[in-house]
Amino acid sequence: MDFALKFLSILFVAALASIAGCDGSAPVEEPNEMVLHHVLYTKIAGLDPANISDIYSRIVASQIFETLYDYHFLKRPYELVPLLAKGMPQISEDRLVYTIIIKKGVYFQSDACFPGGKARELKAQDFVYSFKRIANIKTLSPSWACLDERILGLDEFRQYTKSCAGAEDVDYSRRVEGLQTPDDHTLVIKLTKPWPQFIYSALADTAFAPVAEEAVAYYGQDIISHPVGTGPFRLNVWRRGSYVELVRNPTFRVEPYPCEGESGDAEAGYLDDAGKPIPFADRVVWTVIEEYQPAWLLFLGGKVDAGVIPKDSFDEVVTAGGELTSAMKDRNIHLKTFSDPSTYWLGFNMADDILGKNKPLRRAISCAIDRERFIELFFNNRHLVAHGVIPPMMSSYNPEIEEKGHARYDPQKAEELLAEAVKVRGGKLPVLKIAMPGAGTWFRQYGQFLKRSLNAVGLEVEVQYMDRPTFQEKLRAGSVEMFASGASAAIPDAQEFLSLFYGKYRAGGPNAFNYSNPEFDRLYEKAQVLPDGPERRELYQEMELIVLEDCPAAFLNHRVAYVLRHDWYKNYKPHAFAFGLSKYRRIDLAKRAAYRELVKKIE
Amino acid sequence: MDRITNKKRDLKSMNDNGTLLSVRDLSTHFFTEEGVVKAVQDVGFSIKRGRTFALVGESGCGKTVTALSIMRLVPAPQGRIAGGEIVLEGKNLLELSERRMREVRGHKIAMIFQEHRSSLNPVHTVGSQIAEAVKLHQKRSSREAWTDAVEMLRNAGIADAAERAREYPHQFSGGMCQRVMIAMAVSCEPALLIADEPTTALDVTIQGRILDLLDELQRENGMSILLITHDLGIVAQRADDVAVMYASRIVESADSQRLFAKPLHPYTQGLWESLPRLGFSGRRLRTIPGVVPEPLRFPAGCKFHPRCPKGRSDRRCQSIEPELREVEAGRCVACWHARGYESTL
Amino acid sequence: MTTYIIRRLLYCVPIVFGVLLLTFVLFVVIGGDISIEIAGKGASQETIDEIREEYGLNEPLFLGWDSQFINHFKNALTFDFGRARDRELVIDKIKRGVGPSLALTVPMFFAVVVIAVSLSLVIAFVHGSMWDIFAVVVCIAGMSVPFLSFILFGQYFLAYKWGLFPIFFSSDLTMAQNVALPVLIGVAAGLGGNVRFYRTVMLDEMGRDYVRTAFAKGLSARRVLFKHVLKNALIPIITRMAMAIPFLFLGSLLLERFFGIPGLGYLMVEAIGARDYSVISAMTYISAIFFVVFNLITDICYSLVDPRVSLE
Amino acid sequence: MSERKQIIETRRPPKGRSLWKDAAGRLRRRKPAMVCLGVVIAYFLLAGSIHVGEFFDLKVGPTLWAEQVGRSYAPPSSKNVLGTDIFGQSVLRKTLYGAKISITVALCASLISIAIGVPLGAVAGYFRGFVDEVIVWLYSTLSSVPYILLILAFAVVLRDKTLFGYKVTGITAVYLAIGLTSWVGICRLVRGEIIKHKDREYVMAAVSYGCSRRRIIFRHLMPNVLHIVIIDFSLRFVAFVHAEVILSFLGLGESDRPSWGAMINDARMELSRGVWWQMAAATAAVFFFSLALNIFGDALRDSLDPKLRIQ
Repeated sequence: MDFALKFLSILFVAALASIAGCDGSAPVEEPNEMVLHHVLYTKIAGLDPANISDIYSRIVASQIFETLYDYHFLKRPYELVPLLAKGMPQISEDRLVYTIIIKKGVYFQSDACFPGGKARELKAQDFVYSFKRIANIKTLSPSWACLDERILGLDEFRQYTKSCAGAEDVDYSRRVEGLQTPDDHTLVIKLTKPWPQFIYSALADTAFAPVAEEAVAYYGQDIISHPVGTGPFRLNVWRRGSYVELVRNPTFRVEPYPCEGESGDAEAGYLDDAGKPIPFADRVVWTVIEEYQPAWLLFLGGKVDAGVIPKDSFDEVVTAGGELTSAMKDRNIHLKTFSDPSTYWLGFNMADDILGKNKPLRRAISCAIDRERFIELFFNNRHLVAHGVIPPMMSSYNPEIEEKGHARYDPQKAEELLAEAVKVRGGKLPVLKIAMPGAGTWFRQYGQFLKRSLNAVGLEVEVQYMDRPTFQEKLRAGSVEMFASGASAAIPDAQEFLSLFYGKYRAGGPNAFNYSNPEFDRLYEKAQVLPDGPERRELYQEMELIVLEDCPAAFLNHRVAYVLRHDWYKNYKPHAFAFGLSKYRRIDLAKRAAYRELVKKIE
Repeated sequence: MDRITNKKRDLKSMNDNGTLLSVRDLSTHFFTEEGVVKAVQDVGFSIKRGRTFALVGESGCGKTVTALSIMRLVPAPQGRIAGGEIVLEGKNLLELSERRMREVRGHKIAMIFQEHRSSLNPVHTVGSQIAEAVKLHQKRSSREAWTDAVEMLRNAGIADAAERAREYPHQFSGGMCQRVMIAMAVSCEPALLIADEPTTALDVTIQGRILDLLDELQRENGMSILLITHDLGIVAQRADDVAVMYASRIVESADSQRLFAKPLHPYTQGLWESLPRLGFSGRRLRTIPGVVPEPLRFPAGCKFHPRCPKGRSDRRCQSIEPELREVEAGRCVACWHARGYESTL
Repeated sequence: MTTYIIRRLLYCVPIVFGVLLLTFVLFVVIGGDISIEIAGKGASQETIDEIREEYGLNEPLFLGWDSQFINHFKNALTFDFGRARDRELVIDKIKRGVGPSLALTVPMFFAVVVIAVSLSLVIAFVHGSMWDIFAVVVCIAGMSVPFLSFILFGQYFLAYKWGLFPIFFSSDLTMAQNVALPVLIGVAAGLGGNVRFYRTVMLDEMGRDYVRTAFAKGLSARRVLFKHVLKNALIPIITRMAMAIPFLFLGSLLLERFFGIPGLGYLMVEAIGARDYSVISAMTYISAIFFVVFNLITDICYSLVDPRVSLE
Repeated sequence: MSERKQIIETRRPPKGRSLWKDAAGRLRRRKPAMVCLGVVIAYFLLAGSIHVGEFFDLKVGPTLWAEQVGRSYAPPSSKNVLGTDIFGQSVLRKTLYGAKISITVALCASLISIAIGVPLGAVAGYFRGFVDEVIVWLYSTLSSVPYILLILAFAVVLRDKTLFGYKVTGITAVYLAIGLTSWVGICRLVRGEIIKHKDREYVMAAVSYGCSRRRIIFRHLMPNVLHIVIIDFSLRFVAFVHAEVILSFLGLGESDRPSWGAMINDARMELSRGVWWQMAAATAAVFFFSLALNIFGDALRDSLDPKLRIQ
């Protein structure tokens, strides 16, 4: 008995200790400390720029790392301005050689990886190193695809790294023709062919931000959790899966808040802080909350500065007219809506025997889907119907695309087309399969919606739900018939969307449709090297029309984001492409304290 | 045992000074899914101070349930005492509160169970199990109770009692366990000791020793013993009075000498004839034909009639159950064919 | 004693071997190759090949010293599970998850045991009465409600509607606040089955001969229950507890998922969603090791509780 | 042996009356158990009739679950007794249809686990020696991995795999996973029981008149351990129904047709907008089914093997 009791009590004490031991409460917030509170809806994978592939890791990493160029915070349309560079790049006549002067007096954050822990100045060589690191096959960087066959000599470097035993064994001093540093503050990049998106896709992308070679050598594989950048904030705490905290980088240079913006910005208060040194915040905190409902409650409680509206609470927040409800207005909550550069679709595998050879069938499917109903059921009516590939916020958007009638819901026409499709097929249509990249509630309902829509016009389909890895694998192998998918642009250029239909990217590449049209490919190759302008825009629209005609996908919707913020959260202007914006944010501490007081009283 | 009586006569003997315990019309039923099992029906007997009363019968005839009824330990919720009286020293035990009854158990009446090994708690030392009762009833301190317990074990014939008191039941042999049980039972000097088949599972040599021990303790303490057994040899040797049970009723009772000399009930006669006796060598042992009826399928009339040489052909035996009647002084029987049975009415 | 433990440990070797074989067959032979997913959308074939090399997927399955089969065993025995899909060391992930998982499961476990054992004692007291029947019916009813419904209703009413508890794990709160509701739900859901089990144990013990002896001694029902029945019942209770302990480390898949507790259960759910075989395989292996060890500890506990058992 | 046990002993069937008849008689006397049996049979009939209905493509009730009967998220009313879901489908029909999925999964899983567990247990118990050691090793290995982890691991790995030319999808993966992992319990029980029985006289007798070993195992020993299998089956069935719910929640189960697990999973989003009926309907369906199974299983155990629980 006594032994048993003893055994139990030991267990019990261990239990108590384990609870006390992992008491993960956050550090106490001092009254005058300016802390930004954000929510991450998915946990972040890692903070190594070269290995960033998800958006949330990018959000956090962008506060720590800086790129040569960045989007202007306020100006619209989106415009790039120098960040680590001193002025815009000098581009040679043939648009192949970029000469970039790098700012002086930029320092890496102090870190144990530097001799004596003291920060080192940023040099042009760091950029070369970072490019080479992405090219190094042992780094397994997902960003390589972007540089593939773009920079002179870099592909040879990549070939060389294949022969190395490990990432450590790669000799980075190996000369690459296209990446040169005449001096410590000049970077010369030579392209293999003109690449108008270069400055957006590489020079302004966090994945290409300079990383200190010392840090990589020091931390090895653990570099994912030890970011050493030049940015305004540095990593303080990262509890994987639950909490990230950045603190102000004490060695950050003096950077002023922008002094000009688009019209109306001054009235909206976006220029109140013009010229003041940034960042304002002392700390930036992200709490990982993977469910919308609790995040929403945190926002209402004043624990988070800005938030998105959960689907099922939408009616409480926004009226039918798209305005905030009075309950929200009483709380001094502001609503911002902005169009996201994204398009979602039901894709067809053109390499498939049935779908690929049957245009009426594809068109019938497109006609059978009631996009407005879809948006009503799943997005509270707030997304936009996709009439084409290119989202409306892009400069190359074709305002007349709606008239092409791609997105018109017409069950009768669908049935007619189906009858035609049966003729083309030369027999009864088999049961078609739709692949869904998940099996959660959302995907199940989405799949059911598609199934119901197609059943309604007399087309038998089977929805196959699979986990994302399987989905990827099947897409790659081209073994799906239809698939639900979508894309979001990282740069304000529709080229990314169009590249998804480029014939050379078939069979395992980004072109999951396995779509191929010589005319399209010709135009694509032509547009690829053109700088932005009316000529390219026209080409884009022409290509879009070809795609709509061939119908390798039924385009469904473009996302529109509804973001709420509290009154105290200043300088909050949504941006579709830039991520490193925490440095501009400011908190009106008095207002926040007052709100929190108020909430306490209400509850 | 002087009287086994039916209802009317029993009222007279209420104040008999020599009687320690009298049981009247005791019925104990078990309510099972299949129906009501009448394990004990209208059983009555009384036990005199300082004497040994034996309850004899085949397995399943209701002996143990009778004993448990006296202790009021019939397993609830199925088992219930359906009626009757159990009077100990003038108090009806069935009317006592549970709390008062606890004072009777172990203190006034103690019981030794048939399964001596499993009846001891395997996770407590034997000493502590004995001391527990002493502490409770004699209001002793723990230490005194322990000393008493050791003393009791020694009296019960266990060598090295002081050491062995610290051991667990599984370290004892069967006979030893029974000694422990006896020590536990007599530790509070009960007025009545119920011994339920105290020797059944033991070797013959040990059987005798255990029974001698009981005799010895009876002489010392002057307690009465209710001996429950199916072993007629033991009854003949040790019991003063005997009652024979068959299918939940008492069919015959008398003091042991008279009963053994001339059994009246055919069942008793059958039992007697199946018993090997000295001096009668060469005679073939007889057995009773048939089996004990199932409690749920008791035959109508006399329950023994299917096995009875007389009853098998007698209409009355098949239809009307004979009650227990005193056919001569201190001698009761329940059989239509017993001499003098019908004249008692 | 020592020889017994050594013998038992040797006995564990084939089991550990079996578990490793099982994880190998499941995750390497049948599960196959997830390099394409690691490489990400639209990755080139050469990147995929490189990943296959890094994760050792291009080695032969069985033949040779460097085969995946040998490596699987080598790595498991040295507790080197490599890196998960997100490049974090699997072992780090597991270490990180153990704390929150235990913070959830240990209070839950003890609350269930304490409440269930006490309740079953009370029921043993009133055994056979209407109360007993009522309790059994409630227990069976409790067992019949799906665990998911317990969680959903609990989270919806207690946390969302009435605001008594935090809805979701938050770093701002203490661990005790965070796990309060999940523990409550876990206890409510687990009580039915446990009370029923312990009631059977108690009643089994109550039906034994020594209990009758104890009653015959004149002991009160309370004393019989606590002194005699409970100590004997402790043997099956301890068995059940010891069997449950290795699972405590795993946390609770559903509770952790719903309340965002960053424990091993959550890790498991994530790994399933991402087909992260290295994590699932490591968890399977580690939990099996725990199980085997606790089996041994259970046997030793027996000898402490039950004087009849000796370890020779 | 105490008197009480004697009483129970005497209730045991006399020779000539079979164990099964006796158990059935005992069961029939238990009113609640019979009610529960009725409920269980009703569920099975429902599931069976849906199978039949789908096979013959009959358009009745649950097979028409996909039909739109009202607006999105209509609360329960006289027209739609249990309200509608996001697509305006009848929740009642979906709930009824869910019985098919649950019972199919539980039944297939049970059959698989019995098909593996019983022969292995019998062989191990009868032959002992090396065969026994291998089988014991096999199930010790499986049982040393936490059950839920094992099921999940199997379900994840088997999903979307082609095994022996057969493609494992949706619920097939679920019942394969459950079946392949849960034979351990029944195997252990059967083995123990066979070991107990194999030295009994009737087996000796069979051996003495030259029965083959197969005949001894299957004709002589199996009938005597069959009740154990039945009891185990009835109690395990409940666990399988609950396992299906959890696997569906984790996205490893049936996703294209309504199942109780999927319905409960959907409900977590809907609850916050006040849509409780889908959740309540699915919960109630699982609740009544497993309540009936539990009570009936208990009664079955008591009547088939009263020794298992003496009170």
